[in-house]
Amino acid sequence: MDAKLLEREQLLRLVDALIADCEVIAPADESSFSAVASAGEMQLAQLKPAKSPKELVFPQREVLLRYALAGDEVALDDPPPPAAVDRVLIGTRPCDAAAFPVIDSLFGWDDVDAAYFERREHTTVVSIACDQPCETCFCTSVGGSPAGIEGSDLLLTPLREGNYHVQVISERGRSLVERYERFFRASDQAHDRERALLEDEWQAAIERTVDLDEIEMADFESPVWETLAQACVDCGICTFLCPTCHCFDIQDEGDPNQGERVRVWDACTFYEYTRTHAGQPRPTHYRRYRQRIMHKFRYYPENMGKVLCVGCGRCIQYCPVRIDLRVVLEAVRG
Amino acid sequence: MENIYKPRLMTVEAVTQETSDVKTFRLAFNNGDGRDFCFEAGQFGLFSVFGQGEAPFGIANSPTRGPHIECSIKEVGKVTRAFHDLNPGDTIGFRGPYGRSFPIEEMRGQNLVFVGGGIGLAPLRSLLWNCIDRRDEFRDITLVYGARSVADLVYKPELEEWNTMEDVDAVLTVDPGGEDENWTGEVGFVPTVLEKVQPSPENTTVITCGPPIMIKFVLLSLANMHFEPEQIITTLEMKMKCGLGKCGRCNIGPAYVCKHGPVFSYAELQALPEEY
Amino acid sequence: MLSSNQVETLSASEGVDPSTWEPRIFAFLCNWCSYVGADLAGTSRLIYPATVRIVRLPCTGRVDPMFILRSFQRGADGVLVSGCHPGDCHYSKGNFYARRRMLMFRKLLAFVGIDPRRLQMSWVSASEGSKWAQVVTDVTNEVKALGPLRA
Amino acid sequence: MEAITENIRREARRLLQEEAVDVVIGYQPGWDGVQPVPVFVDQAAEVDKLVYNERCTHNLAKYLVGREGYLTSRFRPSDQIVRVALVALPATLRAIVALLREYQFDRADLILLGIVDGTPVGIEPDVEVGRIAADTAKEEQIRAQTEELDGMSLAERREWWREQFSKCIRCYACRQVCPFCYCEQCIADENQPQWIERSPSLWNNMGWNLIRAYHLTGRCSGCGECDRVCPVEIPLRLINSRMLDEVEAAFGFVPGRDPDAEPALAAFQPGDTAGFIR
Repeated sequence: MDAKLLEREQLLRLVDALIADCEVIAPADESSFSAVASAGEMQLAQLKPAKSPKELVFPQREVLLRYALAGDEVALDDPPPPAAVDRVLIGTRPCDAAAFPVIDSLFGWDDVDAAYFERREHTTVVSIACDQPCETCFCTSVGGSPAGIEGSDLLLTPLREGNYHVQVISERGRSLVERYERFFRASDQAHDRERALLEDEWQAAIERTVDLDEIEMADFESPVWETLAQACVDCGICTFLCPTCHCFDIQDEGDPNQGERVRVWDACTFYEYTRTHAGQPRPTHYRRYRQRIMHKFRYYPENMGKVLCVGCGRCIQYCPVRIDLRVVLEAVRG
Repeated sequence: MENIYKPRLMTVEAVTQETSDVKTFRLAFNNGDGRDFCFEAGQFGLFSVFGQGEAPFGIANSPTRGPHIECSIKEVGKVTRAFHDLNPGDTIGFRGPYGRSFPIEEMRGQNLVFVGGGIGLAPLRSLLWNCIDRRDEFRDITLVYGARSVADLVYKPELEEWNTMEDVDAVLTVDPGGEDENWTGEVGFVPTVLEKVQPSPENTTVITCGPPIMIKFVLLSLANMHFEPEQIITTLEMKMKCGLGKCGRCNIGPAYVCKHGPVFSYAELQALPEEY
Repeated sequence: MLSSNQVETLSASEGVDPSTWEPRIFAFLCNWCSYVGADLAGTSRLIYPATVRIVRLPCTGRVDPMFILRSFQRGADGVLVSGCHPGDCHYSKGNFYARRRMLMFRKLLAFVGIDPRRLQMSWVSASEGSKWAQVVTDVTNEVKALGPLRA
Repeated sequence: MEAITENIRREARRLLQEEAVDVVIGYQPGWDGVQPVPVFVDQAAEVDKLVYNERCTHNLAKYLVGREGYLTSRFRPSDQIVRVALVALPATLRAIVALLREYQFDRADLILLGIVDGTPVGIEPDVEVGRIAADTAKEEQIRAQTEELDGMSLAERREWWREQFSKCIRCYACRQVCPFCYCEQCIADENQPQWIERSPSLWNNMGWNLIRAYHLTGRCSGCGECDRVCPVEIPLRLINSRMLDEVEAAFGFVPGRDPDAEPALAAFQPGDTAGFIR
């Protein structure tokens, strides 16, 4: 994998150059990623906004189709395809970037979700390595790393003297570096070694780890679930902020004559999620919380071969009652 | 790439009122859209009334009696009520067929026992007519079907037809108190009547579908009659939204009911957590 | 009618031709008094702006602020709730509850920047056909001055 | 703070040992050892988990009500009475007064380990485990922000709130942490008719946030949890505290202050004036 070097000020100039050519999305405030009009608007020091970048490829509201009723004739037409314009997502952390390939396998499982992959193909992910992982991070426990390359097209690792070591990971990354050649300098052995040393150092900085071989089906019966999830208030924070949670609901919106069929995010922690007229298979909140954990660490690996979690820690940081996923995983496997 | 959530348009050809809250809809594809359409008994589809939403229903007719589609819908909620307001000529949407069908090939050469309850007869009806149209490939066919009352029995004309067929042994029942003066069938809950019929587990497959409470006791009766879990096939009713394994709703244990089901053997169900 | 400068401010900000633009007003009328009063206005051939879409409810006590929010979302520029005078309510206290609810809901709308004058209330008895016509005229003028809500 | 923690532990140990209660609901240190987490202690030996610090703000009354509430749970046989002891902050006490007035449970099922701050509240805790200073700083901050909003023109205020409500991701955390949101099925979850569509468009979000604020008018006890847990930091507390002031100004009613007073919007006076009715 060839590497480059990018000086600190050059990064800001590179971003301004990118903005001239295409849409650039970066952490804008503590809450979300959004398009920036100039490099100055980027909050790169911001470790992770509350909302993960998943909404760029899997928006919270997406029109699946439009319907119009004329008499008893019904006209269906597809929504306009998502903007086929290229865009650059810059400033994601390796854990958020690693989430994309994890959910790619679901959206491509047998039936391919066209709009999702349309957006994925037009998004270049330029991540920045985590030089100070926070208390709730546990990416190393799920096979990730503060300087992991999974899911990124380019990875910028901040070196000691302030420049960035740039790893070119994918074809999209290479074409970006070639197109904006003027901002980059060649890297050398010393920088490559420094990057590797820094990565080990940051990995060690994450003391709180969970040894995570998948949860066994037997753990489903563990009595610990009820006490662990007792405080859970069934809200949608841990699922909506999670970069890998992808459950959704399909609803028709509009009046009977014309409207849209939309896909909206949904959460397995909501009571209505599996409720039908015939019954509610998960009536109490510990059962719903258990489903969320079993799905991430047992069922998804069994179907997709990947753990449905990148260890970003948002579900721990933003949970209204501070339920800690790491404590749950350790307690369940006892 | 094709929009996997876009339904085909279908027109309501006929609506039959089966019971006070169950209607059967006969649907035909619009403008010849159904030429390449084929399905297998046990599969389901997402039926939609535009403006109200989508809901999953089993396809109730046999593939041998296509290419139209029939489905029986009980009025319980928003989409089902919208269906019950439809009249012949109205347009609906259909996505599918989805899911794994009944293992009809493995059933060849076996005795078949259909055990249905209430509207649970709909998916069984698809397989039953399918087997009747390939009658020589199966040994004895028995149907044990019951409902709360005579008025709650669905597909009454076909029940008569099956009753008169000599190569189908149909045993109809209504729950105690559900009979009326000219009811000639059995009176009793489906599991008890099943024990009276006492099918032998020798080279036999049981296909059952109905309310969860009925399934529970039917499984007990079958166990008393030494049926192995692999011999019992059922189809699950679970909330589904996409039918394509994406929306996560129908996930129980490692299985996605819309992809790995809705047809499961009881042995497969025993491996899943009790969440259905 | 509107003073000239109201018209300019209206069209300048809202991009609407004030002379032809008519506000859409959803009216929730109680079945026993105001609905009958409105009917009387009709049978008495009284002229009043045709800006009102009437929804008949058993009582103003049945008016749920959710109806009002939904009306604004579905294109209403103003909502009028009209029912029996205090003491005349067929269910004896529906209008008393409604009075408090609408008072509080207007405060909530005002706080989040929706002009409270878009939610109006009136007491119109079954015999006050002319008052109904007057109420609709006044409400129409007042909402027209506010311009479209543009939900 | 340590004295309060000791009091709570002593009372909890006594109540559990005497089997006067089945569970003590309180706070325990969370994953960072500071930010607390609600805890449900049912063994006398585990009372040392209980702790109190100024970051304990959860309104624990929420765990008494609703579908799985300790005192109203649908999943517990009705003949099985559960006696609960609750660590109750001033806002929690006010909430309990309002919930009693809404007949959610009986005072007898509840033992209140009260932490009071001198503001009048219409209930006597069974045991006063602590006295803290009223949180004037927070009140001041809210008053300042509300005044700033009042200073804006209507159009500016509309723009300001439209920007806030467009951030809402409809995770319903504000609803789920609130002791007053105990409805069997929330209006936001109904689909016949679908009053509030599920997608997070501006007007759907406004529909949700405004109907919630309205449903809390004259009930909200001002604990501020909805504001604290909102992941996109919508200042919900501003709306609730403004509606508290409006209700007090119009009807002289303050939720939680007088156990016998009827909730503002569940009662009326024939002589009420409204000033805007034609």
